[in-house]
Amino acid sequence: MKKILCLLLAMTMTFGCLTACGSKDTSEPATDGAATGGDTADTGSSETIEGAFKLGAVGPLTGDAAIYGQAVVNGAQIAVDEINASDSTVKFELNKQDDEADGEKSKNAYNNLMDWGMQILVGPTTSGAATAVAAQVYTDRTFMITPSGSSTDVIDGKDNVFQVCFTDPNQGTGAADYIAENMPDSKIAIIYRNDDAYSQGIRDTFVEEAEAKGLEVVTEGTFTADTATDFTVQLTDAQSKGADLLFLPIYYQPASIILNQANAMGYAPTFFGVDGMDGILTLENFDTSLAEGVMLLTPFSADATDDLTKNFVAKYQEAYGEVPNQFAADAYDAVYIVKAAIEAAGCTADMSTTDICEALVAAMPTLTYNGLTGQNMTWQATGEVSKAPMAVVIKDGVYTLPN
Amino acid sequence: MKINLRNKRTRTDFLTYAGVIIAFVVMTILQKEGAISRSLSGQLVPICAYVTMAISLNLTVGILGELSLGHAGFMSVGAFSGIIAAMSLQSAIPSDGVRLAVAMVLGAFFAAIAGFLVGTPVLRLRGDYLAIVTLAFGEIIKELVNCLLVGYDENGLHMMFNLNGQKTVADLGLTENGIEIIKGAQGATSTTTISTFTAGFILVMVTLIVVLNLIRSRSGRAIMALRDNRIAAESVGINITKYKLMAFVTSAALAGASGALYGLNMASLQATKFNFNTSILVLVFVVLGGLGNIWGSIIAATLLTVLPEMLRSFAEFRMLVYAIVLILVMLATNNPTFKLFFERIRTRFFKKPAKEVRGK
Amino acid sequence: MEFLSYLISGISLGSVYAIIALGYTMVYGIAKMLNFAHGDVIMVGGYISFCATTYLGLPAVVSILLAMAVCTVLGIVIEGLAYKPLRAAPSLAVLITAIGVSYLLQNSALLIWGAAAKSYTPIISGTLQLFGGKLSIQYISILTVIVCLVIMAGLTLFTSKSKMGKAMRACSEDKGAAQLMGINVNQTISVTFAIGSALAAVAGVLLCSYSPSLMPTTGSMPGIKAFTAAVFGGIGSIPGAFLGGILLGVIEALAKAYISMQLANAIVFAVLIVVLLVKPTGLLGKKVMEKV
Amino acid sequence: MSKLVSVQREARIPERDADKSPILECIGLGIDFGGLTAVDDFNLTIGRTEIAGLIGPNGAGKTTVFNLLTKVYQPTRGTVLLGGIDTHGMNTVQVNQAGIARTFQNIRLFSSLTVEENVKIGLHNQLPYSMWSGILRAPSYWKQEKKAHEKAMELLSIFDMQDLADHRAGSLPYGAQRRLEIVRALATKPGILLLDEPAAGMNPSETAELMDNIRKIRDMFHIAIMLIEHDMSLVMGICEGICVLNYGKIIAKGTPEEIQSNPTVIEAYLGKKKEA
Repeated sequence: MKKILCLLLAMTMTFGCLTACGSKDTSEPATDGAATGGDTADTGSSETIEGAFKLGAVGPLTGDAAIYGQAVVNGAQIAVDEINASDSTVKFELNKQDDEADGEKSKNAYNNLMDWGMQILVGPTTSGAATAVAAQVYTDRTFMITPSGSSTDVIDGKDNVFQVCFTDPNQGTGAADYIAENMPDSKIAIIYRNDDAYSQGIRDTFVEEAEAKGLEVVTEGTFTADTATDFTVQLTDAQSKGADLLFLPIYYQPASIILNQANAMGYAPTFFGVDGMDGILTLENFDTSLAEGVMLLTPFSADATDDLTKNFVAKYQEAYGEVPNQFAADAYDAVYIVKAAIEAAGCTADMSTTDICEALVAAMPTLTYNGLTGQNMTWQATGEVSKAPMAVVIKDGVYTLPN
Repeated sequence: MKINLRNKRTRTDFLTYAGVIIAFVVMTILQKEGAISRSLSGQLVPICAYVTMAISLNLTVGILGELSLGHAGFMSVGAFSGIIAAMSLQSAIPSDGVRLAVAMVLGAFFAAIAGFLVGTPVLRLRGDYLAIVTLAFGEIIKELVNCLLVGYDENGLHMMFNLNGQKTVADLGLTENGIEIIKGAQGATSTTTISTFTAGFILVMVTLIVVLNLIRSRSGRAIMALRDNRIAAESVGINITKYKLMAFVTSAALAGASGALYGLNMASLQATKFNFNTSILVLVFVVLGGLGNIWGSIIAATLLTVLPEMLRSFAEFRMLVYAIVLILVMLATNNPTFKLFFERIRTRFFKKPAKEVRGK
Repeated sequence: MEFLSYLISGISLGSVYAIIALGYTMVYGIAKMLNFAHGDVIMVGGYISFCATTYLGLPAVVSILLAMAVCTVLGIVIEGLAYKPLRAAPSLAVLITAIGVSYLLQNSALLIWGAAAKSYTPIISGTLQLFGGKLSIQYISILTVIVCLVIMAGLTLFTSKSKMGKAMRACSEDKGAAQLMGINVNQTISVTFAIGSALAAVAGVLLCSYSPSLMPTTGSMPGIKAFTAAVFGGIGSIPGAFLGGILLGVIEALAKAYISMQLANAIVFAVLIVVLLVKPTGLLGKKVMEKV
Repeated sequence: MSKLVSVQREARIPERDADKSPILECIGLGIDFGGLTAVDDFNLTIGRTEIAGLIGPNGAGKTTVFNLLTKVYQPTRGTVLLGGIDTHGMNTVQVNQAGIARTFQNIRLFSSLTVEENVKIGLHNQLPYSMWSGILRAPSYWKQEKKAHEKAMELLSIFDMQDLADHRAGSLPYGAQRRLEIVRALATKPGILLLDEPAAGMNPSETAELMDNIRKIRDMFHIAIMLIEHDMSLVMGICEGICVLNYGKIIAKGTPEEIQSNPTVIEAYLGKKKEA
């Protein structure tokens, strides 16, 4: 009994203490965008709008994968703020929840949002978590659109789950096709993360397609979250096998280490990444000369000169002090896609979650959407997006179209 | 067989059972009435799984007195073997409940085998060295499951070990009706979720019966004797290895059953879920609940599973608050000054000085 | 020649493990606690050095000194607030508190520096080319090994010659007896933490120079690996930590190169288990006999 | 071989069993720790119901002898016969089952368990029900546990400790802890009981009571008792044979009277103590 008493007392104490700290923090001007972004957003105007759709966003805001989750909720927040400030009849109220990129926590976050009265889910961010939630969403009949849950498992057999990003196989074949077309004689080495669904998924289809196209894969190197600090063995292996193209179906954070260590070894193949590589140029203090000549397939480029991208990047930088990556763009698009679907289906905010879901599911395949991450995006009834992947090459620290 | 409630231990056991049953009945009624939030009702099965984990780890850490930092490894073995069993028996056993039971038994069985394989050599080590080896074991299990490809079709179970990363599920050669159960790093992503709160409750009760009855039997006494004084235990003829192994394997088996329950509650599950952090999480339940204190484990596991959810209003400060709560609770329960402080509050408000047999 | 390259990779990585393990083993030897927050102090050291060079434009050496100073203070504060009150508590309570401190540091870093990874500029870059470029050794690896050896020699000298070092050894043998001999045990343990944390800062800088990416969770996995290395070499033993770290790195690199990259970590841990079964107190650990 | 087993003494206690063969025989027992010889050439024979004393200055190797007999240390050389059976290759558990029980110099109780549980752990090997019977609470569990309870109470009654049965062993006063250790050792049904300084920390009246109890135990259970003790009044009072150890070697053996008058012993040990 005594222990429980202590526990409760300690809890009360901390709660009191932290609420005090928390309120002090918010009253001060934000010094670090990323840190206080959530707070300022919470007190933003989006909460009190009458007749707004209740939108939930889920992603890892803490832990290893916080980079991606924070980008997603920030991107969604910008879209929501924009929409609410516009004269659109569709308004949103956004609630952002942390899932630590964990299936169990993600389901908790989803249930928490359902308690809040969420009508549409934008999320979860990571494939594993998205798959876990998707099954629940399917039985509950809630409309779900994941910005970045790219595994086919997320949408498989679930008619009310849609993706904004490419599916993993799509990226794998896309990359192999591109290489086959433009650099057919390359000796390819692959380094991928084999405890990550995203990375492994792309690698599997890449290898399959590469074989079909007659590409030569000379070696493959793998790593896990636990061995992601040192790539010299994989690089030495690739170098000694004479690989001149290094395919990296991984996220930009480990990729930046690979670029650094390859550079230190004096190994300079062509690096070829997929959408996870996007963001490498925005990495704080990253020596962009290391990324010179890196090619990647990405649906989004923060350096694009169209108005939509420029506007988004400017707003994001102002609010969060960082250049947005593809995750933020996907989430931004996701909110606008939801808006477009709502308008197409003629939903109103007083409809029930399941009614909205059925209406949106019917409306999605009829949509054509132009956004940050692609032109003329359309959806199949399965939930898969069809958009053209864009290959870019990094030159002088910016994305340019390859010649 | 009359229950002697005057015996303090029997009374505690009885109250533990009663508490769990009452909690189950109350939650079930509330759930039927729709009086509890989705957030809480969604956590009921994980809570049952964690409670089982905490009780079973308490058997190793609290009762046997050996620090284990790899308990999640056994949960992993149980979870994935349970998933394989449940998925491949879908047509053979149409009833979800029976299939879940079979999956949990198999999960327990395979985890017990893992426990035996690990325990036999490892239990010869002591203290922190044993702890690091259990940690190592947990990591090894994680990596092995990451390389596992399993599918099922009418020709039976297909299993493959992806040692060099070159193989995919396609290499399993499944027929068209085949189901991909575990896809290496992608994990189990097409699991049909069949776990229920009732099943979780039954598992917790079975765990309680196994652990409490074990503790109150000659085997349990032998295990506690090892913890209190290994040399004296040997001198009165207690076979150290046998009883260490008994506790360790039982603990692993229960963790396996808990893993099967947990795994069959998740549509998507990756081996990385059962990493060092999960082992530590369960260890925190055990230490906070009190070493050797079974009902303490139950309450700590429940509270600490719900706590992060209750902290959602703190947004990104959530895990920071969790960390601070954890430290403060450890200080509050273990520091003499704090203890005295709480004792005083207690005597002031409850006017009843603490009655405890104090050792020297 | 490839084998040599792999071996060099292994030694380079191993030296990073070794330098972290030195801090671990020192704190364990004296305070007899597994300080799971050690890895996160490393992360803090990395961030401080990063901020000093990137935002304040300070030279690398100054940034290291600054990181050491901040980490030393941090170490003393953590020890004083979280561990000292638990001196008499069971070791598991201290372990859990250390884990709490680890979460606290990680999440504070997340709030202060944000979730996005930061790219660390190595304190020295470049490669030593041998055999006409067939074999290359990064200067940072050479530096790490040298720093490691210097620290090891320094610590050995310190614990055997200086008054404080002798006090530390006394505390590690028997705290009660040390107290009776007039040694201020609390102060000695605080000093140990201070030294351990300063070492963590150095380790942070070297880790980030070797693997130049900084995130709030940067320290946790190397921390666990280094802990493994410390146990491997015999926890509490200073040369053991060095040996354990290097061996761990070499085994990891060779396992990756010749057995399976997938299972490199599993192989490292399997070797650890085998070593402990053969030598239950690690390679250079002291065998303690229980008095009956 | 020494004549510590004084077969003649048997006659003094006529109610003893007729088996005159020795319970314990040590032949050339010795152990080295590294280069250091802790015990060497230890020869000793103890009769079925004899009370024997092992004395010597601090550090003479007395406890080491006990540790050798109970296989806490495996002897480097020599043989220990227990009831005529060679204990070579046995471990602590096996020699206990073969009939040696002991207490410890620094008390080693299962201090978080109750007094009754401590005794029941001593009875462990006499309760033949399996783990599963225990978990499922099969009839054998109830039957055996009832028996264990009765037996434990009976054993505790030797020292009048029945009332303490539900107390935590660690919370008992020092003397009671020592007595509990003896009860626990007796519970394993030994043929010979080794007591390591049973009177340490006891006052004279407690010591006197202990002497009575040791005799009582011998007579009740018909076992041999070997004890290490510094309290000479106790040793001389109850031991029928005494063995004196110094620097790991036996320097004298014999009856209390012989030991008291042995010049070597007086010189090495007793001479100084006797004045006190």
